Amino acid sequence: MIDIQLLSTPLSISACETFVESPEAGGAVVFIGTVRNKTANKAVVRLEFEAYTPMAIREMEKIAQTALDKFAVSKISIHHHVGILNIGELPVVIAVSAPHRGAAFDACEFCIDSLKQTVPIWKKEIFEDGEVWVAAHP
Amino acid sequence: MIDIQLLSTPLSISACETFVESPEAGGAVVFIGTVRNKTANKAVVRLEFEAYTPMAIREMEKIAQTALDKFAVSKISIHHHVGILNIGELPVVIAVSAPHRGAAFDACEFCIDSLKQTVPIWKKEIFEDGEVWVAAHP
Amino acid sequence: MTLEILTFGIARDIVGSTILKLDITEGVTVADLKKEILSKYPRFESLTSLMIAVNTEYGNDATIVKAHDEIALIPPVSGG
Amino acid sequence: MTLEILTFGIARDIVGSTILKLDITEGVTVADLKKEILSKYPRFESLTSLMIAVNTEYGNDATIVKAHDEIALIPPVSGG
Repeated sequence: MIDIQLLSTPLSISACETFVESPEAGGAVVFIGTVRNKTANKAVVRLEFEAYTPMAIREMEKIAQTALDKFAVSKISIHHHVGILNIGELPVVIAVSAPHRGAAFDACEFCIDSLKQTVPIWKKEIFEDGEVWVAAHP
Repeated sequence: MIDIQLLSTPLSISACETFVESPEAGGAVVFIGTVRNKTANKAVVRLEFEAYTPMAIREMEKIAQTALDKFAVSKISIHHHVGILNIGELPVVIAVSAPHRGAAFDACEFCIDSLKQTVPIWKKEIFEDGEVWVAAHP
Repeated sequence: MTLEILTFGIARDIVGSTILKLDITEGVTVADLKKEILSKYPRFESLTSLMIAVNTEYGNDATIVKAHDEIALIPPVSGG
Repeated sequence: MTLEILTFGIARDIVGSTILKLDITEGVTVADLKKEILSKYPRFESLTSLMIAVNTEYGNDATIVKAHDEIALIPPVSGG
């Protein structure tokens, strides 16, 4: 079972955790992305996330489905934020439950690694003296 | 920074998550153990956890300290329950934050794997027709 | 035919608009489209990558672009 | 001297008490203690493992047990 959401409201960690609860699960692994206060020692003021919404949702669904096929996991919840975020706020939360914990760790890491590679979401870092689209240039 | 607790009250996932929050962390990984409804296809009614308290706390502190030394992580919170637990309730919650997510995944998995190997806590599974100390016999 | 290509992130900054209108001949491929865009906007050459999505799926070089397809320029993604 | 050894989990069930009192001579090692306990309670042989903690640390075979040490029997752990 899969729960994918692209939200402009603050993410709820417990919403993801609650979705993956299951009597057959022995555990859940949760990844909580947070906005760091600096990149390469430069102070970050805030971040702005934008998404190509229908494709972003579709790509996140594909990732979750691939994880379900590849690992022995029960449920997956992926919530991603769009819009402005300040230091310490949450761009992404991923929760995965499984009968055995090893699969939950592997699947959760697979989901966040894949999300960063394929999901059409873009992050702009705003500094005191400028801004940059992350990862745009080599 | 380390937060170790052995509690007879219900565990709070968000207490662990809040402890590991840090402006320098790019993410946190949380492991949530839950009581499964069966073991080897036998229905579990409830679990009872007991601990050798001072040593259990000491061993959990050692594990967290080893994880801090071994992985590039920022903060670690380990909360373990003692007493009776029903299906779906939480025996253990472990949260680890890190500047980079790979270290948080590795350290969190290291902590739960080590905890299950060395921390003097014992779990009794109660079935309809009997009970068993988990892992006591080969 | 005229394609209305969606732009996001740095691609929108380079094009200067949320939609890039492009006159192309029927039956061009994603590779043709990319070539056309790169020649019109050489700044795309400086990016780490540039993908083209066709109907919300990543297109490959051989994918044929049709008149009513939803086309989008996908610069390097950075979610999470 | 008389040791008062703490018992937990299945070790408490085998001993039948939360404290196992054992008369030993000063200067015995953890290995000696384990041998003594196994001979008194052969059911411990059936366990996956049996460790002895000395002052809340796992003792090894050579660890010397002194009169006021806090000693505990640690059957296979199963936390988490």
